[in-house]
Amino acid sequence: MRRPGWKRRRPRRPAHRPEPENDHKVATYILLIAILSAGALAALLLGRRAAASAVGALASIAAGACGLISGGTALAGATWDLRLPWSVPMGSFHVAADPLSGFFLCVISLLCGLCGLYGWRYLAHHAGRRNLGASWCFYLLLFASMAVVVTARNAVLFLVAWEAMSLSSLLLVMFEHERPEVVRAGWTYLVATHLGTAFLLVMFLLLADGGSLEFDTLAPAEGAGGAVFLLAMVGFGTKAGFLPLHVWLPEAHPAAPSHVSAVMSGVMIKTGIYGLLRTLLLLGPPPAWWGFALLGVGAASGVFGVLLALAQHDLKRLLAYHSVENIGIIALGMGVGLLGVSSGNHLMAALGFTGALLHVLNHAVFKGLLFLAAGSVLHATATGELDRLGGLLKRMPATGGAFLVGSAAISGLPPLNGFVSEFCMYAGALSAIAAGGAAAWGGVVAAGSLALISGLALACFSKAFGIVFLGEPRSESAEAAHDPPLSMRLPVQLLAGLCVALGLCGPLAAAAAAPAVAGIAGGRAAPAVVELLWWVSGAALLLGALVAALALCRRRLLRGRTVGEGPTWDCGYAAPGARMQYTASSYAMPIVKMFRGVLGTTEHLQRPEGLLPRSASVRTHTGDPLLERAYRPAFAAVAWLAARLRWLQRGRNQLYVLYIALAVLALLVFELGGRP
Amino acid sequence: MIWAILFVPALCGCLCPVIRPSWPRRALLLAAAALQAALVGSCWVRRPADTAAGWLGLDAAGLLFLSLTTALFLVTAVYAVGYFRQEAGAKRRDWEEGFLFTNRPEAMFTACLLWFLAAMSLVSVSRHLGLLWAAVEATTLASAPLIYFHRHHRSLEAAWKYLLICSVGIALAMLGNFFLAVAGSAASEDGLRLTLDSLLESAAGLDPTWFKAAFILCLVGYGTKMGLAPMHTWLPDAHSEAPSIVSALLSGALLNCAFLALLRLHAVSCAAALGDFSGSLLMLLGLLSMVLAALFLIHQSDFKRMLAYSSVENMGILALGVGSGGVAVFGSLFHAVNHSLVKAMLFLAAGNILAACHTKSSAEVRGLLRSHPVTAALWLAGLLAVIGMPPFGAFFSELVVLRGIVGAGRYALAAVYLAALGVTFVAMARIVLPMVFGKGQAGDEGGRVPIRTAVPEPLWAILPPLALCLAAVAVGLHLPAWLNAVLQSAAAQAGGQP
Amino acid sequence: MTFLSVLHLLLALAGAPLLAGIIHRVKARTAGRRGPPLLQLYFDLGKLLKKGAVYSRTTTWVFKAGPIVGLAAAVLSLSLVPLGPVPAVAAFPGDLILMVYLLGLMRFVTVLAALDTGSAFEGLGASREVQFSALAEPALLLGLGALAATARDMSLSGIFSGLSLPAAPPSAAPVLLLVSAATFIVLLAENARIPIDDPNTHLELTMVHEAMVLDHGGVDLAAIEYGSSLKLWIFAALLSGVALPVATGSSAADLLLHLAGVLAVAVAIGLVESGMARLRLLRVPQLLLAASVLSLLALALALR
Amino acid sequence: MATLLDMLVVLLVLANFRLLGSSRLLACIRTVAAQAVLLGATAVCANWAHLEGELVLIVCSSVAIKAVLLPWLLRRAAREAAVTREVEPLIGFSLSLLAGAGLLAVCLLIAAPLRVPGAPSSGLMIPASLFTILTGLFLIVARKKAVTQVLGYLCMENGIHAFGMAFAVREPLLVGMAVLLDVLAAVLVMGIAIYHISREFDHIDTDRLTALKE
Repeated sequence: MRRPGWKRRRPRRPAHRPEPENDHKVATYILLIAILSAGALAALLLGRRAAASAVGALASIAAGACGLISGGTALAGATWDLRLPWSVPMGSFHVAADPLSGFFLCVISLLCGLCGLYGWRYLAHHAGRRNLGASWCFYLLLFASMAVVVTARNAVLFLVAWEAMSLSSLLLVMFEHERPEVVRAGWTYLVATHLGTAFLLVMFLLLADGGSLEFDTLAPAEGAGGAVFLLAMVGFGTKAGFLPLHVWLPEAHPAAPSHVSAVMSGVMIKTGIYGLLRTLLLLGPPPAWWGFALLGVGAASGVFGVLLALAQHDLKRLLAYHSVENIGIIALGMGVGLLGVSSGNHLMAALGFTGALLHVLNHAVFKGLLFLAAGSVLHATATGELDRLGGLLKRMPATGGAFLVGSAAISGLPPLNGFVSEFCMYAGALSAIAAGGAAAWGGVVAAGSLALISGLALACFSKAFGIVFLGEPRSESAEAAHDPPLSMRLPVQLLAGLCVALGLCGPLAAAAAAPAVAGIAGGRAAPAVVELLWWVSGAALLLGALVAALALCRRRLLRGRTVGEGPTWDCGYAAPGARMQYTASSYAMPIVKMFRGVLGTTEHLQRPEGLLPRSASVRTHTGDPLLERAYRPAFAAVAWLAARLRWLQRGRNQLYVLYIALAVLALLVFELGGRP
Repeated sequence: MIWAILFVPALCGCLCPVIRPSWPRRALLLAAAALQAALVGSCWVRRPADTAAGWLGLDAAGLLFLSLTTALFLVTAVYAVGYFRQEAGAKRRDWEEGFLFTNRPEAMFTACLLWFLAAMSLVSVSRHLGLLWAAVEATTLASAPLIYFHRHHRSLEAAWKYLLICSVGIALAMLGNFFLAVAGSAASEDGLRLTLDSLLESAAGLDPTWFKAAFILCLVGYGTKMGLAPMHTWLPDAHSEAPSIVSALLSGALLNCAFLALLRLHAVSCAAALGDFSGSLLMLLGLLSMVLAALFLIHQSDFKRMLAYSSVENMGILALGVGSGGVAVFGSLFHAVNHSLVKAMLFLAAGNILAACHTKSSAEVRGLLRSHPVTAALWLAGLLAVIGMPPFGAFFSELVVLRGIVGAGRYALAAVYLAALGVTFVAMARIVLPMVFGKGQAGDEGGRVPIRTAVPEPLWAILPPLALCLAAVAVGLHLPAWLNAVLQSAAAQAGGQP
Repeated sequence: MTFLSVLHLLLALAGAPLLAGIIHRVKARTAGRRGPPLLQLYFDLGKLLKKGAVYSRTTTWVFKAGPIVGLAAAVLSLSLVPLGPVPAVAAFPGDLILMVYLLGLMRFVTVLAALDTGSAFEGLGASREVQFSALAEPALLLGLGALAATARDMSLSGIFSGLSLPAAPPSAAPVLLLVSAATFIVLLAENARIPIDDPNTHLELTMVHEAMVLDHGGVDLAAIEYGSSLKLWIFAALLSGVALPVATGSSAADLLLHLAGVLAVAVAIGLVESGMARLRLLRVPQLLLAASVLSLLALALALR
Repeated sequence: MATLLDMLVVLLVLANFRLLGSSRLLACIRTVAAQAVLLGATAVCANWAHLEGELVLIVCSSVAIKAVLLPWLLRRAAREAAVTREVEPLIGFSLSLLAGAGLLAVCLLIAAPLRVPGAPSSGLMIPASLFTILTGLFLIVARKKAVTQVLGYLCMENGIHAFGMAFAVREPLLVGMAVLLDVLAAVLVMGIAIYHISREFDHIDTDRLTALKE
């Protein structure tokens, strides 16, 4: 059967398509890069002064605007192509934007701009004590390198930008480097990302197949497609945080300053998704097993990520694990899409990839929002420990309201944006099930795991929001919390607004993303998708109307009646106090207990004893099972081996000369021995 | 021109011992280095013709390594002047064991430095294998006293091991030369001359058996000097005990000289259609070096020894690249450039750290970023450069080598190569990151407070490594055409295709 | 969308509280008591709507918003539910997902409202609620998926009309059986019925759903009660559609038939409640997992 | 002439065995000197047919250096360092002799395929020189004292030159001279090193030189 959407295998020589009209379209992109590099330099020179913060923030906002324009035009179909001379081995500075690049460029610019604004005041109290300039320089470099990554059209350029991205984000994570756990996190991150890149090197070399490393000419050798796909899964999956490779993510994201966590979690890990999509474009028609592989990885990451998130007690760590979950969801969408492509089911393909791309955008929005809000909480209370917070909604209404929106959105509830993308994936899965055949099982996996994930995510975020923002404060610092200044409130509220807007205007977003999807899934089923989403947004609007109407009724009914205030009804208990509230740990306990086998949660329980028990406590801890059960032992094994070998270097000269003698004898005998 | 390149450092070296006051001597050192640099620079403009009946000449590879050597020497000379000022004075206390020791007389040290330079220059300009051999041995003899600059038992031990092991190895190389002569005696009735030109033209007539034996002997011999496993054993001791400038020169320049010798022989064997044989041997030793070095890096507690093992690993990359042929040869030559720049810079930075923290154990150095920002930044940059992160050149060279390997379809080899690189990188990051970051306070994880002198980081200690760092970045960001041309032609000589 | 679907919606909105009355009546009868009047819940709602309100000082606007949003979500998802072959008011491919997620929204706001009071009991109830529903959701969605696979359709209305007997494929029978079992379990769990939860126990520690609404009163409580009875109707309608896959020629007859089915479901619930005791909390997840397994089995049969 | 050559070669081999077997330091030094002389003789015999000025010059200088100068230097170093007159082996003498036999076998094995095109000399020449080299290596590996290690190094050099001269590698004077100078310088530097070692450690067996290790 003819597969949708795939151009035939590219020719080895760059195709002689007429150069797209560049002039003004490239201009914004060049402006973006120029602003960023100039800003980085300026910030670096300003050093510890507070002005560095202002420069960095302004630069990132301006660049964000440029990026939105440039990406938007490319998404709208005004592609451009730019080649500059660059003399490095095998490399050329060749950037171009097609709708896919444009889409990611938009997402990146949006979030980086807003987080830049947030960071301005967020870092202010470090002025004079830390080198703000360096931090902002790396922030802008991160922005720039991401922009290059999604537009690069030469493998070497791509890899350089890729590594620059990792490096700048690493140095950003290291901002508060006196804390030992930060250094550990940085180390883990560096190791993971660097080892991941090794796979990418091999992947690109296999794709190049001895030829040039320009994307136009990349195409796998016969039969190498599967290998390339697997390498891409590992290489890009490390950055994206696919399941067995996610271990760096929950370490690094909490360690960074919050606006950086937002960028890393919101968009940087998405570059892994971009890389995967780009590779799929280069690879040509996919066999079914790629789809199933992605589905498997996605389901595992999603379920495992949300479970681990549920077991966390630290707000930012919880959010970090949710990034793993959402990456899993995106992978599910891509898997559905790939199955659709391979089984020739256009609707399924379109739904899957639209869902994946929209979720990339949506996750960027609400995860950015959540991390920034968490940053405000940290800023106000100096702790991210759930069980020391509480009652913040009264004290920081703006942040709390935004966080609520974000929580509902990330749990995929209507009428917010999270539901739109998940709905697309569900619908794709459902269409596969309705269509039957082998792909249907993919649909089953997707639907089942999505259902489980969303249920658990709901549990997790009712916990996060409920414990942090509702009830009574559990510590003095929470008691004294207050909303941050405007420049920190604004981005959060803008993002919250975006969550609602994207939820109501799902079809418009889908229509906008359609060109990007068309490259992979073919544009044929796009109208159907948009039409489907109109139903969703219609329902969302209706829901809003209903709520408004009911609220009105309630107001009407209560008018003129006594509305009193009192303590919470605690079933007759005389003196309810803040310490009697349910805590995060107790809230999550039933589910965590249920999955203890996979989570490896440890519990330190001190039972109350005697007639008048003094103190009793229960403390649970859930580390990362893979890190603790798989990676640490592996590293330890290598270290053990190395330790066994150290006697070779005993310090005895005689021994060393013996090595030389043996080497020469062995080689001589091996090469010449016996042969007459 | 070539004679000048040889004689300027040699004569200045002979002058040094007779100059009593120290300032003129230091000035002489700088002047000699600068003059040498100028001479070599002029060679880039106009390549001098071969002289002495084709015994001396400057081909692409020679020019490349000669320039590297000279550049490093110039930079280290600047560093050395400051270093001498710091090291001057009668008795010094050893930081590790606390006994008192004296340094060797500075005059002798300076002289040896210059002779060392002369010997290395001779290595890179000699186009006659016998002469090459003599020059390489000369480098050993000139550098042994350098290692024994601090007069105490550890440095003496290091010098002794260096001397003995390298001499033994080099002796084998001598035998190799004789075998080569015998192999050629069939080619031309009056025995053949060991000049490269005659070897290359009469390569076809070489007796394969004798040639193979000769190559093996030379490989082991020069490999000892180059630090290929399992003959690398002298390297960590020498590098850890020598003064940092000497370590920088040893690692950045000397190893290249030995590599150059192997390159010449590989070229001959390629001409004799034995390229596969020699290539496979080079790959074998290269891979062995990479793996061993990676494993020895894991438990490394001494940051100078760490750098030494990383040199072993990089030499492995060079051998691997040359062995696997194709584009990889270009890659490994380019990698030689990057490695020299970066490693020299790292050793100079290590010298600063040593001077600041008075310890070589990495566990006792913490939070450099707060006490010595520039050095810390250099140290970190050096780490990133040596593990092959862009924008440093090492990324590209390692990529090209990998491409050569993958292009030849040696996937298992590629896997081991990447695995070794990975382990190296993990181990080094594990050592370096805690040194740079973290609190500098005593107490927290045993960090020793870096000693703040009045001027924490004197200019002479900062500028040389900084210059090298910038050079490494520049090569990575933009490979100049002239350098590219030389690399390409040198690679072509050693049997690589572009 | 036909006149009958609107009629169904109106009937549901009007008659949902009746189901609770039926259940109570059945339980009383099996226990040999007379029991409360069938319309008891209507009386309660009326009384509650007349009352004023008392709010805890701890609570915020989230507490007040909860019941309203929940009710709105319930109404909206009710409008997506067909009654057997009688199509829903709104039907489009994938509407079942929207329906399930609207119920999820309802749960979310209820839980948040519970946590807003800062009461230990409500927190306890909320934590159990989210645990059970997290397990119930896959069971329900997979069950509906099995139906979709059998009917080869993506919208609830299409599915149910496709499954009704004359049109239904012969292979559908076992699938329907399994799915109706699963749906029934989910129904019991989602609507806080015995054996999962005991709506009218007097010991807060054993409650799940009721514990979450301890602090609500007046209009808000009315909204909650009404919302949950709508929820019950939704599941009952689904169940009657699955368990009673019959389409008589005339759609009016269908409507009546399945209305009867809905009431029958209520009776069945009453019988189950009077026949069983509450399960231990630790056993509940196993029951729900069993439901998921049933759904998966149904899927396997449907996709074979 | 050929028989004479063979005789010399055999003597060379025997000298190696003496080095392996003897326990007296001075005796070893003397043996190495004797080897150098034998070496010169071999070279002359091997190229008797076409004896050239420069060859003779190299031979003479090498004999002068290796048979007279270096032994004297070593004796002096030994005296300076107050070396005990024993060799202090790591591997016992009888065992060393056995090992020597084994090494000889290996040499014959390696030398089998190495045919010299139109070599004037005896077939024993290659294995003998290789054996001398290996003996030198063995001495370095199996003896404790720094002096004995230098001896081993010298022995190696002897072997190498034996090979070089026997096959009259027609290399101009310069190389030969350079080589000799290198050897001379090497031994000089080593002598100095030994002197320092003896001062540092008040003895020169190298098993105290093991501070630097992993």
